[in-house]
Amino acid sequence: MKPDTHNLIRCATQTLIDHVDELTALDQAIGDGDHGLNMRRGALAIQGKQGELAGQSLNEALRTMGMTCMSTIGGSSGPVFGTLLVTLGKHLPDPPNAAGLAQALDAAIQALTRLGKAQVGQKTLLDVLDPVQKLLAKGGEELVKRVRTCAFDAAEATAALDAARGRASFLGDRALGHVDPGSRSTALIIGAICESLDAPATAQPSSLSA
Amino acid sequence: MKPDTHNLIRCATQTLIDHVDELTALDQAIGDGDHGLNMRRGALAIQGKQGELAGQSLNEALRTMGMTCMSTIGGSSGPVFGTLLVTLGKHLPDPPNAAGLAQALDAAIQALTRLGKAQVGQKTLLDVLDPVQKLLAKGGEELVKRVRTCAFDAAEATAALDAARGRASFLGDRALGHVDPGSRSTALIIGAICESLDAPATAQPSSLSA
Amino acid sequence: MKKLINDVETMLSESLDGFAAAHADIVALGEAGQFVRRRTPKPGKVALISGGGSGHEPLHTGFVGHGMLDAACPGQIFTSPTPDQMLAAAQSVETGAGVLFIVKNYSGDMMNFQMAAEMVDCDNETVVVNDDVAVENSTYTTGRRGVAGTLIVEKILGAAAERGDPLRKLKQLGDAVNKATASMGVALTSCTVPAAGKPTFQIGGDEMEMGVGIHGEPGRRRIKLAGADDIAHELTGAILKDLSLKAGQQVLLLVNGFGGTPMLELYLMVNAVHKVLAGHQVKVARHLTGSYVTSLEMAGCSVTVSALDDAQLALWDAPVHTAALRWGM
Amino acid sequence: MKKLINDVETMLSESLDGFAAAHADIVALGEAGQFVRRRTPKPGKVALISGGGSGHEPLHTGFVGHGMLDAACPGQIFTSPTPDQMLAAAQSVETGAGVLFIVKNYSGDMMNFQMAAEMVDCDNETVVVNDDVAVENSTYTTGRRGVAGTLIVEKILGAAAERGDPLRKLKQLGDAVNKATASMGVALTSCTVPAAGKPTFQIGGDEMEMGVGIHGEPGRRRIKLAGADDIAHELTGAILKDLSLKAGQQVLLLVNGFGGTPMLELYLMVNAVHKVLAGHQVKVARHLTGSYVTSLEMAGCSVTVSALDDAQLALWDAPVHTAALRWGM
Ligand SMILES: Nc1ncnc2c1ncn2[C@@H]1O[C@H](COP(=O)(O)OP(=O)(O)O)[C@@H](O)[C@H]1O
Ligand SMILES: Nc1ncnc2c1ncn2[C@@H]1O[C@H](COP(=O)(O)OP(=O)(O)O)[C@@H](O)[C@H]1O
Ligand SMILES: [Mg+2]
Ligand SMILES: [Mg+2]
Ligand SMILES: [Mg+2]
Ligand SMILES: [Mg+2]
Repeated sequence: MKPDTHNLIRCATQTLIDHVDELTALDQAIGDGDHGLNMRRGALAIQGKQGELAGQSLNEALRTMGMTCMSTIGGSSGPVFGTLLVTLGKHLPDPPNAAGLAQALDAAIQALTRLGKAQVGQKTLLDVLDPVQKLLAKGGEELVKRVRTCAFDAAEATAALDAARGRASFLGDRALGHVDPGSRSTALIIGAICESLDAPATAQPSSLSA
Repeated sequence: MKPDTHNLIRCATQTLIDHVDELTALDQAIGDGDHGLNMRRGALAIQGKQGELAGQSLNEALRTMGMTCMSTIGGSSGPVFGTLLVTLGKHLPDPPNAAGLAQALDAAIQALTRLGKAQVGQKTLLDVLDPVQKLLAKGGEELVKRVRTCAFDAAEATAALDAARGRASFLGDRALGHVDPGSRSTALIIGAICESLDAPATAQPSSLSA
Repeated sequence: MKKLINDVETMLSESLDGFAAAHADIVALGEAGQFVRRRTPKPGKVALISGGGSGHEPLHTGFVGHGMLDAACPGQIFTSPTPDQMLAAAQSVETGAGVLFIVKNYSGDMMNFQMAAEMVDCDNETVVVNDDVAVENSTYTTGRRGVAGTLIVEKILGAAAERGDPLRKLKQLGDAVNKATASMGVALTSCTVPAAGKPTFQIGGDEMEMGVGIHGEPGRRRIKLAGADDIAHELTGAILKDLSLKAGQQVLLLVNGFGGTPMLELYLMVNAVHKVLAGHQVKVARHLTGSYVTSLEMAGCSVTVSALDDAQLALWDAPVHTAALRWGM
Repeated sequence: MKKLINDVETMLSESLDGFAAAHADIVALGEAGQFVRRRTPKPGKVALISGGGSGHEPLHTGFVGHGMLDAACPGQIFTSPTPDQMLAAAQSVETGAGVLFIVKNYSGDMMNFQMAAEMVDCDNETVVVNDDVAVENSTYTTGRRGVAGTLIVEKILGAAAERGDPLRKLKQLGDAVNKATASMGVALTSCTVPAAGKPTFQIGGDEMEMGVGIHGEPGRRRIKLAGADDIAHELTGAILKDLSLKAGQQVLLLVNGFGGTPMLELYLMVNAVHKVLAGHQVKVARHLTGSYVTSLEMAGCSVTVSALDDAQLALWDAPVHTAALRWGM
């Protein structure tokens, strides 16, 4: 695994740890309040495996991280983020590119739909993964920047999904305005990845593996 | 039973009912918070027996009221006020006078000491009954007025007993300043009796039995 | 947050250690606290394995023992356990007759147990409990939630497994009992997830959450605090509507506390529910009253009605010896 | 005040009705709810009668049945029952072998039971329970208070009465068990007496009441909220000091919730107390964990240690069938 991938993992996990209170609050609003802690537990478990990950290929590393999520997180997030990572690990070309990522994400979305029986539009992280996948499939200029914006916007947009139909529809007005916690986590991860991809590649590897 | 005795009972019970919140608060401060409700329950039970009481002599009526306290109040107040009334009923001359009341109260204090094993100075209603008994034994001018004042003052003075030795000594500073609930009840009863004894005897019986 | 704890990170394992110590005669703790299992498995019997997020004690660990569960997997507070835990539990208690998983219908539990079921290398079935009639879909389920009725499903399946019923028969029985069971709850106060440190929801001093979930998830609606009779009316009414019982039907009534409600109030609710049931000519053949399926220290209760036939009632009555339910032995 | 009630005036009788309905197989309610009695008295057996203020459920009504109490007299919330109630109960369950009254050491209970004892016209004795080591004298006792240890005295006496022990022998046994039993509790929140409508005491979000009584009466001191280990240390330390146990002594450990504390925390306390006891080479031979002697919905717990000999342990283990304690049958 390359040092910049190493850094990318550190950034993506660290952002979840840093946002634990926000994610908790989101899940308290419409759920059971454990999402922040779940994501932090998974993130810490992955960070604890950085030694092992360093010796693996990108695909192997994704699989390891997915299995780590499944065996340490529990809840919905464990199987969901676990399946996401494992499926990406299976389908991503190495080295990765936008088209390959789009294809792998498409496979992951299908795996998640089979696993959790949720559809796009039902206020889950699928509502972030789906538009991001479509954007990647189209490709174009400044893709990293646009993916980042798309992810955050899509997460925000889940707030409006309550009032419509879907798994949270019974909440009606009461859930209106509340962002789906898993969507927010997904946006944070994607955002962190995009930022570290956009960062000047000149940074010293030693400073990336803190 | 004479109509003015009837009125006296009504006033003494009503004042307890009217002070239920204050008595509750006193018992919450250093006890278990039920004293107000206990006294109200007993007072209501006695008021419910006014028909029966009307046909009884003063001594019989005191006994009836005492038995009513014992069988309806429970807690410490039930046996304590029950024994007080029953003993007074046994010893009071009919018609009553100050010296006779002093003797009867002395008997009651002794009965209470046997029953509850508390001594004067240990922050119970004995700390009101004792000075009142002594005042009555001495007799003199304006006795009713002085008894009333004595009862209220003695109840207030139980607040200071905490810091000294006695059954509540373990509370130390924390109970300092808190009046003993049973002492306050006793003062309220004595006060109501004194006031109705001092009231013009011209009031219509019909207006007394509301 | 006021709790009897040392550290939110270790609270679950400390509590499991205390549980295992207190009930060492009936249970043993799996490695790293992954599961609680029956001290001595019964060879040739279908292994019943349940589990779910912690914070609902005594569910499920308190129901491990003779005549009920063979193992229970405790997740983090309000978080489904992981497939690893279920696999380790199955390995520990399966004796050749297969495994029956009993799962409450939450997305997290469903997905984790589903993964375990795919990975486990012995014959297995899954009974899904979804007895909560409060809401058709909730934030974290597809379809109805599984709540206090889980206890009834676990007890009856436990008795049937104990007498030797085979896997498919147990699966059928579990589905039937689940179908005959309906629940609904009300919360007066919120619970506080220890690691979150503050209440899961805000609720006014004169409000209650009607139809609340056992994680403090929202229910049907937030309304003004009502009297026990009115509450019993709404809860029982919704249940009866769902079960559409015939007059004369015999039922098991479970009045369940959420953790912060004293027995005095639970028995008062029993009385209130009785009046409603009597009005519908429903006969309460069996009672269970207590805090069995809880939401940490939440105040409130749920009512569960289970329309059992005579054979199922006999299984309910069969001896059971667990930390939280014990009779006949 | 948030409670599942209709009306503070009727709450007690409604709750008793629910209790009697839920446990109709083992208990019957005396006229006007004056007492709860064992459904079928056992002729020739000493009748055990206890009672006290309500609000501590399942104490005492939950302990009526085979192998424990013959009758329990529920007073108003936190208020001793009246002598009338005890007399009516004695009349109902006494079968010729006399009556043993089991009384918690509070002035009110002592006086009311004393009056009943003087008025009852059969042979009788009284065992006074005063296991609370928190304070030597409290506002409403002379000497130590009777708290959760009452359960242990009632259970062991119940078993001895069931096998036919005569009155004086039971009196001796009761006094011995009481002497061997010590308790202390801590409150994190206050309870609210329904008719009073507001909390009995005010307590800061970061405070606890160390040595609290089971009516929310003040204890040793108000201190900063501490961790479970520190709490266990203080509670168990005071108990061990009082009992002055020898190394190797076997004990029964009761970790008792006050009504608003979930099992998760109680088992965590079991674990914490275990560590302290192990440090003193005290061996926990039996466990009981749960909310058995409560203070309405107060959060907190008490620890009780009872240094029982083998014969007393055998009586603890003897079959019991009551609403709240059941084993061996
Ligand atoms: N069936 C599902 N399919 C896809 N994602 C889901 C599903 N159920 C839940 N999620 C995601 O998981 C998040 C909740 O995760 P978390 O709170 O950690 O677990 P739980 O819901 O078990 O408490 C939701 O915000 C949502 O984005
Ligand atoms: N042993 C006793 N002797 C005399 N009076 C007592 C005794 N114990 C308590 N009292 C009185 O009873 C009052 C408390 O009554 P109450 O609160 O109704 O009963 P309880 O103490 O059982 O809750 C005290 O304030 C005190 O004046
Ligand atoms: Mg969640
Ligand atoms: Mg009181
Ligand atoms: Mg969860
Ligand atoms: Mg009292």
